[in-house]
Amino acid sequence: MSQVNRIKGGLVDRSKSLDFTFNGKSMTGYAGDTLASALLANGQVLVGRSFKYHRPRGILTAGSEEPNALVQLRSGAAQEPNTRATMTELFDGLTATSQNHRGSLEFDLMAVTDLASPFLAAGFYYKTFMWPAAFWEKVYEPIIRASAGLGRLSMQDDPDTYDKGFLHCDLLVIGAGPSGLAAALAGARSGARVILADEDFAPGGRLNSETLEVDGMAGADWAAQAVAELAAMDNVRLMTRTSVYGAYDHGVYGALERCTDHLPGSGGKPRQVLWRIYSKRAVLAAGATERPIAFGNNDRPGIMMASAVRTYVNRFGVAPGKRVAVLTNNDDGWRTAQDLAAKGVEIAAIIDTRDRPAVCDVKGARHVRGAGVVDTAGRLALKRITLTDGQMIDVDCLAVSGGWNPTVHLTCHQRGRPVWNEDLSAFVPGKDLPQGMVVAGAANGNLTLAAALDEGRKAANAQIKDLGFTVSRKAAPKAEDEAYEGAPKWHIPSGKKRAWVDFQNDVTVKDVKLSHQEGFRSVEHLKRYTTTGMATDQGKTSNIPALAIMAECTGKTIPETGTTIFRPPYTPIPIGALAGRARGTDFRPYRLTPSHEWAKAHGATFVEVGNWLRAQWFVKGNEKGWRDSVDREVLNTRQSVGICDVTTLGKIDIQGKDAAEFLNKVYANGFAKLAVGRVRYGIMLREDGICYDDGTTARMGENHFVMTTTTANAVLVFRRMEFVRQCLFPDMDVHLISTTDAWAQFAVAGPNARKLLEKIVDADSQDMSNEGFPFMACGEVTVCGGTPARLFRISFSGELAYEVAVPARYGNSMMEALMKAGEEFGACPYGTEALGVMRIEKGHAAGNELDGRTTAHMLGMGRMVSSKKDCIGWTLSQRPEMMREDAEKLVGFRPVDRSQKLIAGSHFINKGDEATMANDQGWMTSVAWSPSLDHSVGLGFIKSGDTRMGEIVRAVSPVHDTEMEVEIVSAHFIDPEGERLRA
Amino acid sequence: MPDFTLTAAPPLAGYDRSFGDIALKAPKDLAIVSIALPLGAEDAAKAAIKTAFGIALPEIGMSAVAKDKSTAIMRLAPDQAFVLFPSATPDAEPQIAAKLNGAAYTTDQTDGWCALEISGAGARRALERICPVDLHPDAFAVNAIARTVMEHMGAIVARTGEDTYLLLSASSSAKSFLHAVELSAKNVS
Amino acid sequence: MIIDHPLLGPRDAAEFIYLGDACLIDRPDWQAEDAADAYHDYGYIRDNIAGPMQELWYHEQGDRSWLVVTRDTLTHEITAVELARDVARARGRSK
Amino acid sequence: MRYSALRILKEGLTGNKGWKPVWREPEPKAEYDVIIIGGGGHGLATAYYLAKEHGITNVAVLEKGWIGSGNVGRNTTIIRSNYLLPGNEPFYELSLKLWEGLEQDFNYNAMVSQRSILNLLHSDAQRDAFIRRGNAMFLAGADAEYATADQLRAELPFLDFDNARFPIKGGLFQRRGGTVRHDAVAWGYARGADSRGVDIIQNCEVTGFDIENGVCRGVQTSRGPIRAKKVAMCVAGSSSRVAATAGMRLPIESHVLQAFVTEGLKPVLPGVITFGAGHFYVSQSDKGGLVFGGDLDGYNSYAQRGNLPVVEDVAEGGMAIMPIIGRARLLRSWGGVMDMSMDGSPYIDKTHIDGLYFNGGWCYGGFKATPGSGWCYAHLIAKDTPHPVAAEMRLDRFKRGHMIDEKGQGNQPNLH
Repeated sequence: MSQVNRIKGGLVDRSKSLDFTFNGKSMTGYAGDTLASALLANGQVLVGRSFKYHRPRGILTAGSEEPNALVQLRSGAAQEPNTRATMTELFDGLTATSQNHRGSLEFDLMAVTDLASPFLAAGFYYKTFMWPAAFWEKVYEPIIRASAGLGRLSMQDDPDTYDKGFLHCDLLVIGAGPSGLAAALAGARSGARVILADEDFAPGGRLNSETLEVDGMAGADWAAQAVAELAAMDNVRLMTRTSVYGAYDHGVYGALERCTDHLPGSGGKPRQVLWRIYSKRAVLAAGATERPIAFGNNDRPGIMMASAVRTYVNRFGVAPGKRVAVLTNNDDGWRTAQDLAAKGVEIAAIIDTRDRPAVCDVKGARHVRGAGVVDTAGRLALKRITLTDGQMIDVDCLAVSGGWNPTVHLTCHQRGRPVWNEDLSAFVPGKDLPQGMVVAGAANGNLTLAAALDEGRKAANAQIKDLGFTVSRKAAPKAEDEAYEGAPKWHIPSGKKRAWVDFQNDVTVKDVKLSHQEGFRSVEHLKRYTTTGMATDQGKTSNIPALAIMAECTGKTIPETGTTIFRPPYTPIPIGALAGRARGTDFRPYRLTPSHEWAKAHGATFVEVGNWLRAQWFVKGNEKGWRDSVDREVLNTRQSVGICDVTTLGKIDIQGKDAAEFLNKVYANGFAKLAVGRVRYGIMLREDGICYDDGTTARMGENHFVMTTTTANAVLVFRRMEFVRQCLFPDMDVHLISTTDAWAQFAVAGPNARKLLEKIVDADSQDMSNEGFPFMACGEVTVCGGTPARLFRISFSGELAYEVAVPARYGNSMMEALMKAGEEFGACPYGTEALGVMRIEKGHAAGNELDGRTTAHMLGMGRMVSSKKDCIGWTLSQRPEMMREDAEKLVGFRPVDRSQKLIAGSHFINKGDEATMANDQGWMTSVAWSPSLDHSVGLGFIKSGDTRMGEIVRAVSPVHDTEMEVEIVSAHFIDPEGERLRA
Repeated sequence: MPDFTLTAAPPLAGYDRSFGDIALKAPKDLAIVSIALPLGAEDAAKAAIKTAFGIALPEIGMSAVAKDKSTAIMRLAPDQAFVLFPSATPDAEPQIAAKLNGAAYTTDQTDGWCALEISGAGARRALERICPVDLHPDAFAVNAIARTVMEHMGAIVARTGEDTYLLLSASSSAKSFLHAVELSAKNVS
Repeated sequence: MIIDHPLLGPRDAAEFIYLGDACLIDRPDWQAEDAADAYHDYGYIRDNIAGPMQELWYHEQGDRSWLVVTRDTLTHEITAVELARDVARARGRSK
Repeated sequence: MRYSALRILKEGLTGNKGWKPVWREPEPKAEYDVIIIGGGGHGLATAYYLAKEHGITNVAVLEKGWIGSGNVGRNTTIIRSNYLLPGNEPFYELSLKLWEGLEQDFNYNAMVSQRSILNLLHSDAQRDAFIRRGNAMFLAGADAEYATADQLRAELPFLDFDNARFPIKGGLFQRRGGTVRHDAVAWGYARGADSRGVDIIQNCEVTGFDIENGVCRGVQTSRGPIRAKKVAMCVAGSSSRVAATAGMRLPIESHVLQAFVTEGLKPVLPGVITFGAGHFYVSQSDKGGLVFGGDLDGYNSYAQRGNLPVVEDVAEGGMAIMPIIGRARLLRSWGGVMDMSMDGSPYIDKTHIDGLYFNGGWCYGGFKATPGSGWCYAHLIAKDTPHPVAAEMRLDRFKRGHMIDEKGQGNQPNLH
């Protein structure tokens, strides 16, 4: 197809032809075209189908407010649904397809819904589809869902990458139309750091679409000159293809820069960048949006906004029709007629709803005063219009101007309410603007060029003056103030014909009236009941007309009827862009243990523990399943020695004259009297008396402690201790710093642990005998010939065990050294799984037990909570229901039939009771196969558990449809007297 | 001669790459020791710092660099500063403790951090992608520092030259941090 | 949101962790007669002010200061930012 | 007026002229048996069940703005009863059962769609906790189904199974969970209550309580005083502000929760899916938009709008589990003010003032509770004893030390 509608002029580059396809048809356009202008140039008037009635639709606008011309852009994984043709910059090889039809675009089978429209009025679905009840999910809903929706996701992973960034400026100017350019020039000339952002690829706004002059030159030329001046200044960042989509608190704006959407491919660079712009001040110069007028069958392809028609003619050199009529309620519509006539397009008629003389002469055009359009004809494209008096005019394009709405969206993002301006018949920004924002130009209701230029400059000057900059004295650009006058006309009574208010969601004047009739009269009820304004254009063209029609129904004024406000984003933003780089394995950073490389080389399977990757087990030889490896690691450790990287436990260095007293506050049990060179186990309560963490703290010196926390709570404990230090006891001399990553720490456990470490720890640095370094001792030592290290004699496994820490840079090497030293004992590395098995065998509580609801009383540690000192959580831990005799207590469980495997998450039910919530006795927290005992062992909480040793109860797991009998036993399955760890 | 010897393997050791006008490099043997000022004895601690390093403890958000450039002190919080200096041996903390002679609390932080120097005309353009702090020369002078968060990782950024920045982040996530900085450099070059 | 840190200047609130009403500084005396009631109110009852509220923020990705921020819960406008340590001392907290 | 397909046919053929207002617009009377403050989902449901189940019809629902303008009109429409604790699970299961029969009960299609809800899990500890929860659901008469990663891969192949930072290791389904057209719930209850004689009074703000000798006798409103034998607060989001006018301080903080919807898309998701290692949950509306949300903004606020970091956090969670949605565009975001209670569970209770009742603290889970809350609150108001399934939702539970803390986060509301 040739470019049948291409006319001369415009800002496109005719030397660069671009090939593209629409629904498989090959077409050609020029650099500087949008997909919409190129489609129009090629005579493609029909571009899509509406949401509900599948009505044929054409291009309505030339901007981001477009409700109709939504296409599937590109193909394969890069397919992008609901893409506005009006905002899509044409590139060579572009492919687009229309959406939301079954069969071809021209013969959409779903268009039968249009015939049934009398039965599909607003809210019809609330009144039916209820019988039989089971049919909703199975029958009605699938049909509704398949016909609803618009475009289609590819269902493949998004092939592109996205990035984010942070920008800072003194002045953010949103919109590079006349007022925005004037504002940016003023700001930039004063020396302020300015960001100028515009969603279009060509800055200039309406200047590119109009024939008005600035400073004696064509508006577009003046814009290009202004842009050139700005681009040359290093205090200015000019951002085209950038939509400022949200105004957030304290001058933070969200902006989306489309970096490669105008190119055939992204070339490995981020497709889009999501910017957070931190502005001291902002000028909103977002312009205005023309609004339609509702009349009979006003949705046919070929019926367009008058300003858009002007844009296509002036900017793109495309005539949307051969014979055009204009329907307007204001002076601006006449400009369309004038501009088209100047380009040689035939103007059949200018229908002004106002009964007034012609605004200007338009060659050959008939002026119809005080009239309107009541019907249109043409199945897939406009052929004819019918006027109020019944006369019919053959046209292929109708340009409609219902006046202008200032683009106030960003002024509402912090729930600011626009106010009604009677002169403009439009909402203009109210007083409650986001902090630091002023509005200029058309966005502020100043719809004429000279006023916009002037206000842009003044607004910027006022803003930067406030920031302490000296305002540039350069004069304002000069332009004529064109006439603008209008009289509101929201809809033209059109008998029984449907008149569209919301084009995409198929909401008509009748639907608004029905909404009123059924009591949905608040503007919010109107929106929700009819779905007006809920489409992808967020009501940019439909909200105000709908509100006006509701006002007519209620007999109230528009502001009395309500105000609609807008929420972010201004235009839709891809989820991929909002996520930025955070996807796949880059979702969150990885923390690696110091011996990660060693583990990788020695058969480790890794597991995510928070952000850490830890070795879960090490496969050796022909081990088939993880259980083989874990059983071996446990037995090897219990029989000889095992080594585990425990670096992930939080480590906090605590120093100060009041450090001991501080620990007394944060731990439930006493620490003040802990001797230097000794370690103590402690439990921490939240202020509400619940246990939230446990660990050991070593006293390295009089004023120096080293605390360990659980891996999961390291950050939280630090934060809470800082709270205690700064907010509760601000005069304590105590200082905290994390050393989690600084030290590589290894547990060396098992009967041969001492022998192994004697080979590692330098003999002259520590007496390693049981007397010289007993259970719960700690000290600074050196290892491997002088490397500084810390040694703790603590045990999680229940074995004779140590933890040895070296500076993290030596961690990998230390693992090698420990393994080498342990070779003669058959030392093995063990992972988190064996660690877990051994702690369950030993009856130590861990994360599954400390789930944020556990009291010390439940853990059997009630007596550890000292009542002799003020510690966080003591008072509230004493509340009656937390001290109940029959509270769930932590005990051990083993299956009566030893061959059975316990299930974590089972609930306990007394024998003979029904398995109901009322009979629930408790739950199994952790289970493991104990290779030491050769049967399954479990820990769990059960009511009065400490007094029920030996009792048999049922462990039920209806999720698995199973239950088994279990015996309540001590939680200490291994070495209950603790002889091994003191050996 | 001991039976076993340990070799140091800091996470980014030897890293050195360029992306267009951006150079990334992991500094060698950078030791870091934190200093905490004892409550009520801050003045004595400050005096001891002055004596020990020949430079005064800077204001929060700034670093002070010794005349011979060997030592820098970053003031991170009212009662906390980092001393950065070259040292290959794992005795950074005792070195500093000895100099301060008990006037402040010291903790070795060398192994807790990974360091990456980013420099070149495009350095700031790359950091714009991950660093929320305003690094414009008017807002972030040479020797300014800020502790912040980049791509979910805590980080310290210090402006050490006209277009040179030293970045510090946790050593356990060094690889992810490097990936974040590298990707920023790639994306803007 | 931007919190104008008294020592560091304006920083994105994303660097901070929020705790809640600054009344959490006023931890009751554990040995007082009415300690049980006082701790109940301290732990669980909130004014939940609709308007300017003093609240605790922790600069976790920064200098680790706890701050008392006066912020309007209706508009999010911030009118004062102080070091919590100073506020705590002013409210009589010590060791 | 009874709604039916036949009626639609009739009206369609006669220009839809016969449809009547869904509720009347009465002037307030001088006195009622019961005043319900708050015309949200819970308040309207309470009025409906007071009338229908207890025969108490001399009831007024006073609404400051338009009915359904609170959180019933701004949520992510999910229904489920997958709770853990005895204080919660039986209540939510009652609520889910009420959802199942709701549309036939009030003759309004609220599009209750039991499309299932799936909670993904990513660690062994999470699996243990989910099994415990699933079993608790069974003990309370609800349904739960554990699915392995392989089963999930077969059912939901578009999830990221191969390149995830936190691999999907399984999930817990509640097949009876799903979504409901949220606004329609308010309208359906309003219609049902109105038709039974309840006065629904919009644009009527309660400004104070008439409390005489410790007994509540009525309220002051923007449309004058109204007397009542019983006054029931039901204003989640504004609870502290309204209760303050009765001199009460509550265990509640107000926080903002944002929610998001994309442009309309052809069917993508079968049911509700929740990420277990980040903040993201999503479903698809009948109109085709992906409706999703995540965590609270995190600070006290009454502002009904959110900030950027949470938007990004939620999108990150989405891309982490389903990178097919990268090119779906976020169309609209909104923020609701949540009554965040101190343990994450709600309150349905009498107050220390005779004749004054309290319902609130629903955190971000109030929508699914709407029928159950109305049912139990009506029971409490009518009989002055708590309904058995809501017996633990008391205001004094913190004094006693009997918290209902599903998340185990303690007395910090923004963590629940």
